[in-house]
Amino acid sequence: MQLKQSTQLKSLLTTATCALLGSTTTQANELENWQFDTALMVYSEVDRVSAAEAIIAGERTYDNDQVLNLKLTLDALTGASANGAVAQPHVQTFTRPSGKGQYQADANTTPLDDTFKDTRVQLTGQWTQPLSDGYTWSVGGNFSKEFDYMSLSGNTNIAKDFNKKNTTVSAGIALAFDQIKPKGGIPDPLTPMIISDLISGYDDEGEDDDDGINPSSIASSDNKTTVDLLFGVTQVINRRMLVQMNYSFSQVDGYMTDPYKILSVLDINGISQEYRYEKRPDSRQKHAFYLQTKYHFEHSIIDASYRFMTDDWGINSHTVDLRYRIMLAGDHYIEPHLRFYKQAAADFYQPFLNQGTALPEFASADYRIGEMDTYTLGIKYGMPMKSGQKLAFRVEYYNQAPKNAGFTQPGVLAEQQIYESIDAIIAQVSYSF
Amino acid sequence: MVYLRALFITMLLLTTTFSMANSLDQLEKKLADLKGQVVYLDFWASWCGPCRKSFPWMNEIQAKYKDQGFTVVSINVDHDKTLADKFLQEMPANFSVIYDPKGKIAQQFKLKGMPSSYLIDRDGEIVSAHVGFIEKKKAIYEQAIKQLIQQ
Amino acid sequence: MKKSHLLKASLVMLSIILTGCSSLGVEPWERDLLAKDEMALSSAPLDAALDDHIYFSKEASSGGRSFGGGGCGCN
Amino acid sequence: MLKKPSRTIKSQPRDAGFLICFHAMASPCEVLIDTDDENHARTLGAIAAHEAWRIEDKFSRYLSHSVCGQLNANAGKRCAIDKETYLLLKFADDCYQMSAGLFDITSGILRKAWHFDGSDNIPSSAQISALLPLIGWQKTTLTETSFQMQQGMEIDLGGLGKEYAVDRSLQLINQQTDAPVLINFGGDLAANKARVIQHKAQPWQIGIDHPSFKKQQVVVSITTGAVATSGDANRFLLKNGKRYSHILNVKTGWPVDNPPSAITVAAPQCIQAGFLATLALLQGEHAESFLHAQGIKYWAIR
Repeated sequence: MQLKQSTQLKSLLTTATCALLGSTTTQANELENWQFDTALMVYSEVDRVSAAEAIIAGERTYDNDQVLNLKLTLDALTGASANGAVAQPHVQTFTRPSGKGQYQADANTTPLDDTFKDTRVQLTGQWTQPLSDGYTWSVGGNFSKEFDYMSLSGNTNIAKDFNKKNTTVSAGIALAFDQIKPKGGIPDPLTPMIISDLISGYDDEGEDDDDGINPSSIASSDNKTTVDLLFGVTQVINRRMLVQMNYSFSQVDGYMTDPYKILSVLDINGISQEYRYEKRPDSRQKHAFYLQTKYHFEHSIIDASYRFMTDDWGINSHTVDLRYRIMLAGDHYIEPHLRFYKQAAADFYQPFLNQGTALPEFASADYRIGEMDTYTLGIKYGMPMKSGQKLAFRVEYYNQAPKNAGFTQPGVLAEQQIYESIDAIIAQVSYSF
Repeated sequence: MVYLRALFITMLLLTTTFSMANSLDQLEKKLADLKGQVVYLDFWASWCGPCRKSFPWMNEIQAKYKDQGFTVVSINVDHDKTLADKFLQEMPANFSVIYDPKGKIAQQFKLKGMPSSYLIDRDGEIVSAHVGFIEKKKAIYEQAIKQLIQQ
Repeated sequence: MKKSHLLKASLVMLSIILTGCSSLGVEPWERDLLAKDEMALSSAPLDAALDDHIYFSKEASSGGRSFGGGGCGCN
Repeated sequence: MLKKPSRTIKSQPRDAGFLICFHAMASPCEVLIDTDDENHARTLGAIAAHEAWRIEDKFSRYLSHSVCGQLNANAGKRCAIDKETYLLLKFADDCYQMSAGLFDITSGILRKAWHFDGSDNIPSSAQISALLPLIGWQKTTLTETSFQMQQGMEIDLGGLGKEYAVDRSLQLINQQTDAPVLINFGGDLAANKARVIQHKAQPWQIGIDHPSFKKQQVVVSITTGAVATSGDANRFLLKNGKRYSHILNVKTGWPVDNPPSAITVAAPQCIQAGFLATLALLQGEHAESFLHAQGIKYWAIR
């Protein structure tokens, strides 16, 4: 019978006593009440934008079934994105958003602005509280900050269960205030981008100056407000199936123009003469109808949703999302994912402006409000860990194919690809503990 | 042939009624055996979160008031008994469990939610019930039991 | 008094929906499958948040499921 | 069942503060609180008393409805346990491992053969070997929610319960006060900080009585930390001039040779001191050298 060595006995005894009396009892217990979900995602477009996003979310359930959710999101974005100008058979030169320095686009390529480097921090909190008679009340807030953007919002929601909790009706409202402070200021909409003839000392690739003021700037910042209303009904159909129907209305007022986006002004031969800053309306009303259902088969679950969105900018869109979770032995699962999205162009979308015609009231060549079809193909694999933690991996392929919404491409532009499709890969790891 | 078929149907009817009544019979027998005792009848399932929280407490009150003529009887309503057994491996019960996979007892009691608990006095009458298990109400639940025991 | 009519009408509508639904559903003890985490309507909220962020910054639609995306200057 | 002394709490002023007295776990218990506020002292004393009584009710093996009583009554079956019981049993498990099997809470069953009443009533080898199969912590299964031992086995947390109560009570009191406090449950004690007497920090001076035949007293001074005492006091057998200590070797079922009649050990927590004191006694005549080798502060009475 060998007794443990002296130092070992003492330290073993200390450890054992800590476990029993818990020198950090209260803290340990508090942490036990929290459930944490974390995720790390990388998004990468071929030759364009790359983004990384990390989320940590904590959920704590209190004795009376109140739930507190806190979430911290960090993301970083780098790379180049289309500035709105069309490709040309010659090299094009653009002024950087800061107004200082220039960058160029090669002949026959979609002009990309490579100044985008952004990081965002977002904090979200939500408190959910059951009230009497089947009512549940929830209130939350959100704060997000980028170097050129700030958003602040609050929401509240009330839900009531009927019919043995088989039917839930809910209504909610959210208010948001967003402020944009673009690099170089807010450019005067629809005015030409001033491109200095000076061969400046700034190099094409390098960082541009944060303090620069774009000569086209009319203000340093602008803002918008959003009011969202949401009404929903959730219905249990049977032991295996439930359905949710939502209607949401959104009213946005204020600055919705993208200060970094421009339009090419083309002559009748399709040659670009100048570039003008885009301009969007300062009000937008959106209606969205959302239907989701889940069905539990013996060893699999199907999750299907459809959304129809329409707004007074003339954008109509259809989204279909399908996930099919196949349960494997030992609580492992694989989940293929399919998503289709189709949108019509905004009324004021146009891929370029024509020289010699009157300027429209609003114009944007941002492909994101143009006509497009997209699809996503993905697969997720999830597995439990030894002591209850969960690990999951997800890989998705995203394809975006902008379409010509009926614009003829004059002269040399006929040869150019102005609706370039985007391919992206999304990879994600999630861990819950 | 006709005779055989009739026999077959009778057999079928007998077996189905027997298996359907099974869990109810078990409960009836259990409650008859416990006549004269205060019974805390609890409906639970492996998938029900608050049920998990109630188990340590039910073990505790069972131990505490056992000597004074008090028993906890639980009804498991899992469709699949193996899930209930898995739950019991993690969350052992020091009280008896009646399996009601078809929800026959649950139906009889017209449960309003899960878990549901009933207090039955020494005469076998249900005197109170509550739905859900809320940590903060433990003292209230216990008070009701204590009162009934002392009656 | 228009308002009260409207209110009445919507109440009637609601009750129709509710009675229509009352034949649907399950008993409280039959929620074994519905109680699973993976049967929650938002069973993977982080995946949904990440997806919303991507699609919000790449497409012109948002919202529907819950309060619309946003909180970023990506669109 | 033993008739319990009534559960009352008495308080009286004493040097720099108040002394609160009550009876728990078959021992006189004291809480010394250096404060001018008698109500505050009483509140703190009541916290200690209720914690001691709670632990006694929950873990005494003499009470059939206690956790121990239930586990013993249901030996052979898998029993549900709560978190606190798990933590205590886990600590007992750690003690078993650390002592290489010498410290074993299932050894109490040997009482069925040994009656340490001062007589010469030595059990036969057969009596003891009949009990040995029922001893052995390694035969039990402990999980976070359940405990199972073999039929016929028994556990006894008596060797840890009082010390645990001291630590727990001091912990609870510390959440309520900054005042210097000394807790003494039947000779197992712990203090949270030095007392201040005439603006000077002073250690607590404690005389520990050993009601052994030698009538010796150990005087211990501590500022913070705990001391616990283990000894055979009046519990021994004498036959043919040989003294049979009540310290039994679980492996053989027989008393260890020549242990000190009492050992007091100092440690940061009372439950550590209690375990070390018992473990030292189990070393028999090597008790002192064992503690010395481990670098542990102790007072031994031979």
